[in-house]
Amino acid sequence: MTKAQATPGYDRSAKTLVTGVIGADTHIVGNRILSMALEKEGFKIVTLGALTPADEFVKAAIETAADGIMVSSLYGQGELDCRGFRDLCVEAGLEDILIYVGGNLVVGRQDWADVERRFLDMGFDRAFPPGTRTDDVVRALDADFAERERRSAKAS
Amino acid sequence: MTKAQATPGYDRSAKTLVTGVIGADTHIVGNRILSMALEKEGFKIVTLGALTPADEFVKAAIETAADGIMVSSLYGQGELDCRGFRDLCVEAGLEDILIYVGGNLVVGRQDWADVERRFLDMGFDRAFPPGTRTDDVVRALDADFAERERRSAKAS
Amino acid sequence: MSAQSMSADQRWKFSADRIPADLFAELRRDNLARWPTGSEVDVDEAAAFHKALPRHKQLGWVMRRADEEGRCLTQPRGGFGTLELQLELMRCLDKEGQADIVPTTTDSYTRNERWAEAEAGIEESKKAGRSMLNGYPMVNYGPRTTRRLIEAIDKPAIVLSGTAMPRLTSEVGFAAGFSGYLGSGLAYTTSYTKETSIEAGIRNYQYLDRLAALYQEKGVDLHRRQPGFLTGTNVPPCIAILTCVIDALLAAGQGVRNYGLELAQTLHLVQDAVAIRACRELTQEYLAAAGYDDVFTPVTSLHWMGAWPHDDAQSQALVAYGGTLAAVGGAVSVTTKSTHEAYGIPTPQANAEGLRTTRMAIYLARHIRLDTLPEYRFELDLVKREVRPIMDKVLEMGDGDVAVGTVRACEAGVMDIPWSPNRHLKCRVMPARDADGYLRIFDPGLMPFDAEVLAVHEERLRKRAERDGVPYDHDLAVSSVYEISEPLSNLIPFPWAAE
Amino acid sequence: MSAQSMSADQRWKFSADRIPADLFAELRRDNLARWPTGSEVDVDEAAAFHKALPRHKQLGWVMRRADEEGRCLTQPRGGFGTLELQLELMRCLDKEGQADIVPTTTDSYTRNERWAEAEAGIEESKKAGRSMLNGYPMVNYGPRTTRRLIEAIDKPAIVLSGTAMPRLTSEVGFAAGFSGYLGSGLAYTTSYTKETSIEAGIRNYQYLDRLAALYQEKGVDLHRRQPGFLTGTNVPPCIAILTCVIDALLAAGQGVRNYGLELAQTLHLVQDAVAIRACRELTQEYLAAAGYDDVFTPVTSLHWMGAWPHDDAQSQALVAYGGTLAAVGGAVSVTTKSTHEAYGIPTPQANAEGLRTTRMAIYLARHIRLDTLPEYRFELDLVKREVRPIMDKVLEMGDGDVAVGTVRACEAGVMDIPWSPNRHLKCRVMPARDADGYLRIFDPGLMPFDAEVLAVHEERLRKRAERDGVPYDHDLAVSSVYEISEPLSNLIPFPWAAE
Ligand code: B12
Ligand code: B12
Repeated sequence: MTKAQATPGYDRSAKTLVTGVIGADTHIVGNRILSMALEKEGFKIVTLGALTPADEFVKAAIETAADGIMVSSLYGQGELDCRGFRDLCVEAGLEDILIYVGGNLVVGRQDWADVERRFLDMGFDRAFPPGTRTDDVVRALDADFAERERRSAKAS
Repeated sequence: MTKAQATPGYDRSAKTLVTGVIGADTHIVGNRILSMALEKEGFKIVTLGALTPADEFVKAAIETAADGIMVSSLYGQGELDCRGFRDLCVEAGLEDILIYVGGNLVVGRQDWADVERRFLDMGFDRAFPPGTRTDDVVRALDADFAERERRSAKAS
Repeated sequence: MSAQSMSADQRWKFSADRIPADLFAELRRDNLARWPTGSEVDVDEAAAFHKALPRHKQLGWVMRRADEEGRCLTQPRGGFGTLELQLELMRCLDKEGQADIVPTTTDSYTRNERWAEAEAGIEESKKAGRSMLNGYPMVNYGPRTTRRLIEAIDKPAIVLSGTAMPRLTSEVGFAAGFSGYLGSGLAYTTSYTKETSIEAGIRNYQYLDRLAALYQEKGVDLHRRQPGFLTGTNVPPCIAILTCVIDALLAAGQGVRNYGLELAQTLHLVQDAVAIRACRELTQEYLAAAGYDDVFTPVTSLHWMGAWPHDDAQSQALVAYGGTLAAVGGAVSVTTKSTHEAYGIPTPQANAEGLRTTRMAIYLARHIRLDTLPEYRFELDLVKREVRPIMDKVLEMGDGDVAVGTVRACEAGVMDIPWSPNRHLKCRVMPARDADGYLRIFDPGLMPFDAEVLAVHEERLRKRAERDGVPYDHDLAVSSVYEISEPLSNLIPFPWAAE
Repeated sequence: MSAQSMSADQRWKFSADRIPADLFAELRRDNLARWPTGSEVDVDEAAAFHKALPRHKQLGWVMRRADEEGRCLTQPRGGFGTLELQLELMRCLDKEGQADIVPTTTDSYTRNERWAEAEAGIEESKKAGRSMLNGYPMVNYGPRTTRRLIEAIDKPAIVLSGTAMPRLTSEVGFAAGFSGYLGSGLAYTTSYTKETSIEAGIRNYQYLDRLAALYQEKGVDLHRRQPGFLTGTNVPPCIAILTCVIDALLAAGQGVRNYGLELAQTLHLVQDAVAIRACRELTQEYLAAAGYDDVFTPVTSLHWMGAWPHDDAQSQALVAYGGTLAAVGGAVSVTTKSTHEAYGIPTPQANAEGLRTTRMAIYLARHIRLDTLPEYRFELDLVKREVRPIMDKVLEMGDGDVAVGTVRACEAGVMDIPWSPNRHLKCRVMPARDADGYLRIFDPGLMPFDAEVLAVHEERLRKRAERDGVPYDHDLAVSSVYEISEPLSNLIPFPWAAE
């Protein structure tokens, strides 16, 4: 495994991420490994584990003033479970929270570009295909958080 | 293996068939098994073996007053080797001789309907795909010889 | 739920004992009332239907016969969200796949008894023209409609429903004519639930086992089966076998006499062969000790249950080897996967191909047996030494009652399962692959393994850490989760390439 | 051909002795004059080119290193009719297939020294936009152009040219930078020719081996290799091993020191593992007896060489098992096939997939060894008892000269090969598969096997005839030719289906 960048250009330890597996999905292994890896890389992690309803993600994010939500869905019903997830966040006042989704998001082997578009249309900031390694996730978080810092620095 | 028809409606022992593998092709196994099977079913068989040039088939057919020629080609270069085979027969005065070709007739995995058409266009009476079993060959010979007997009975 | 139902459940004292007939009748009435299709269930009518099926469509008979004849049957998994898609799938698996046993996997809403959501999923699937559910919503369709699946095939059929809540699905499945049913109290509760207690899960499967026994009383030899794969993630044979023994004892307690044991492949030819034999022997050993000498316990081997590679060619090797391992190990059946495994639920065609590849692999290896290999004998002895102290402790903790003992052992970490989502387990045991390709225990958690046995595991794992030049730590376990899914260029690169 | 050439050939007395340097120089001059590209060959320049290659592109070094490190390398076959297609193929096999050794198969005209026809085939292929030749016409392109193939890949390359007439192709191949060359006098003459005498075939390969030795003198450790597959049709290990021993003795006589031995898989896990070990041990035994103690003889295992099934899924199992068998047997390399085998020459992509499936299978089985299995030890002893009496007789018939002895033994039927097209063999020996999946000898023809040994073969084959309910006759052999290519519905049907 290649190490993720060491100096991301922002303070990882100031970022809180909520992780969990959405819906009636019990696939915990990848989510747990991801949580462990993100923690090791310096993020604050709030783990909700398997079988987590969408609203519990949002509740936990509010309670912990989280900066991002990492939604796993492996079992194929993610397309049903994730509908309206961004709306839930917005309704709860989390307009700007970073939301990622990853795993085996749909039923069967479908064209990834197509699947990705569907999930971005649902309001996820990024969607990750099956087989994604934790380093790539860290790199994406670094890019997005650094970009946000720059933007808010400019804005202020 | 299902047995070929027992009473073909003509006398198999009156039919002589020349068998061989055309060109620089050494694949003898299938041709030998085919020859053995045809012999067992009652045909007279003249075996030329592997590595047989096209003109040797024709020569043997004339010498033995054969009723048919069974050309095997497995190694992929059959398309080159079999060009003009019917013409050779015609030139030698064997206008009506039955000629079959079988094996892996072309290089690579190609659409069989397409391959078959190419070999029929070359003047073969029938072409057989890879995996052909001897019973199917006997059935085809029976059909063709019986049909010829009927035709010549009508003609006379 | 009515007050009546609460009280039948409440009056049912938790133990390994057989549920009394009258109490069971009450439990069934309450259960069947939970969804409209429950009213279609009529056990007598269903038993008559089963008995009218030709023997080769009755999985109980087929498993016994395969075992007698030394065969290794093939079975895929598979379920789609509508009856039409499911019919097509099962016909394809039967004909194109030449499956000996045809499955119906239920969707995850059904497994969680969220039938209203499943109903919506059916509608969505019909609209979308593709399956939006990851399985067949059996309860929603109900037994009468579902029977069309049984009629569409010429093989026995099995319900696959990974859940701790099988009460209604099993009623519907058996009534529809399914003669096999996969699932068990300890295994599925620990693999498929987060909050459900081990007690609740065991109870639910006691219900199902008691139901199977009811059919048995009526002369129908249904095949119940235990899913030894658990979390599918590097579960070492000893832990899978412990689960098999426990769940088999629980099932036997309810009167089940035809009980299959599943084992996920470790992908080690010797370890898997040993595991298959040890599983059956140990289960019979503990059944006999508990006074059951007539339970038929054939072993089913499962294609690799961990993460698969994202390369069809690599996956083909896993599929084929899955047949080899099952055949060499003498499994009575093998449950197959396909080259689509890493991506998503396979198409019927990919599924059928996986079956045929496996079948050919079985044909090729059907004569091979390794029982006389010294390494085999060493491992057979080792795995028995792993299982017995823990199993004995489980029974001891329940004062001889395996149901009670299991709950207590899980709480205490005496019985533990790696990578489980369930909160009622310690989930501290941690497996990893050793230098010779065996799955070993890196961290036993609180499981009371023999010190000598653990020393063997540690020695082998240290050998691997040394060979790989990595520290002897928890990462051995994490990298073992990824291992089989790694691209070949990581697994065996051309060794001497230019820099 | 000039009178001069006739006379060099005539002055070359047939024996196992090394060709004297001056005579060999004359032979070479005559040989290179047979086609224009021969003039491009310059051994000193070529030797310098070889030595300048990185070690990992030199097959001699790579085979030695793989053997030391206990690796099993992968190699496909493959050749197309034009340079452009061949470049693309080799790049694909190197990169997409992750082949450790990259091949160039020549076309059948080239193999039969019909270079004019090959020239026409190149033109036809260019016109048709697809390959009309079944391989790469190496002599027509010549060494200079062909060197582009070597430069296009980052692996060692081997020439595959199934022929009894390799003189010019080997000159061109080595000069182009190929560091491996497959083929041998006894094996290829009996598998690829009808009229060619065994003597002529042996001579031609003595030339090639002497050429390899010339490079060795110049410090280039080329890998020569013997193709033990023969007719690819159920060749039992003893016969393949006999051929390996004979051809290895002939090569050693010419000065070859890096000589691979190939063995076609029987598809029996134990028989193949035994064969791989026995082949190397017996070859070393006879080499040592002949005074050669420094010949490196790694064994290569070949994916099933008989007829393949017409179903990709079934073929996948053969491909994967091919990797398993090679790894378990401890072969130093494995030569792969693809799911297209039954149909025709595979596409580069199908070929690459076959390589990756095999590679994964090797990874999975790399730890497995069966040497301590009693069945293995029985078979190892048996195969040695099969080989020794015949090999000793061959040497005796030549009064110690293996070249002469081989020719006489073939004439007499003492050395025999099943299903050969060659007229200088008796071709009476006839193999068949037994009840346990071993290839056995149904009819020994005139081969002087021990009576006790033959009794074992007969007993096993009678067991099969009994099991299958067929007579104990020649059809056992014919049905064994078809067996592996049969559809699954013939091999293992669902056993209890409705009528
Ligand atoms: C192990 C496994 C199981 C185990 C799960 C054990 C557990 N408690 O976790 C068991 C056996 C219990 C199981 C059950 C089921 N499974 Co399952 N399972 C797998 C399998 C083989 C491996 C998953 C895994 O652990 N991978 C290893 C980890 C490390 O990788 P990962 O999970 O992909 O996570 C990584 C990345 O995806 C990424 N990632 C994950 N989440 C997120 C989130 C974000 C935000 C980001 C950025 C990245 C990210 O990072 C992780 C670390 O690298 C996969 C197939 C495969 N991949 O080979 C099927 C698979 C996921 N399962 C599948 C199915 C259908 C099921 C069942 C419904 C079916 C059944 N027949 O029983 C049930 C589900 C029940 C339920 N209610 O959820 C399907 C999903 C189908 C689809 N999407 O079309 C798959 C793809 C298999 C298949 N082809 O059919 N399964
Ligand atoms: C065994 C074999 C060999 C053996 C042959 C031994 C021998 N002396 O016979 C060996 C190893 C020597 C060999 C060599 C080569 N082979 Co080869 N070989 C095969 C293989 C694996 C099986 C053939 C066989 O014996 N089948 C069993 C018999 C019973 O079946 P059959 O031959 O098909 O015959 C039956 C039917 O086709 C039919 N039939 C046959 N002839 C006829 C004729 C008529 C008129 C009719 C009606 C029916 C009919 O009836 C027969 C009985 O049922 C096939 C692939 C396969 N099929 O799996 C490749 C194959 C034929 N070989 C092939 C090639 C390329 C070669 C080589 C050029 C390559 C090489 N790399 O060395 C050389 C050829 C050299 C040469 N000059 O000919 C290719 C042909 C490619 C193509 N057409 O595109 C194949 C398809 C493999 C592949 N996919 O690459 N081969």
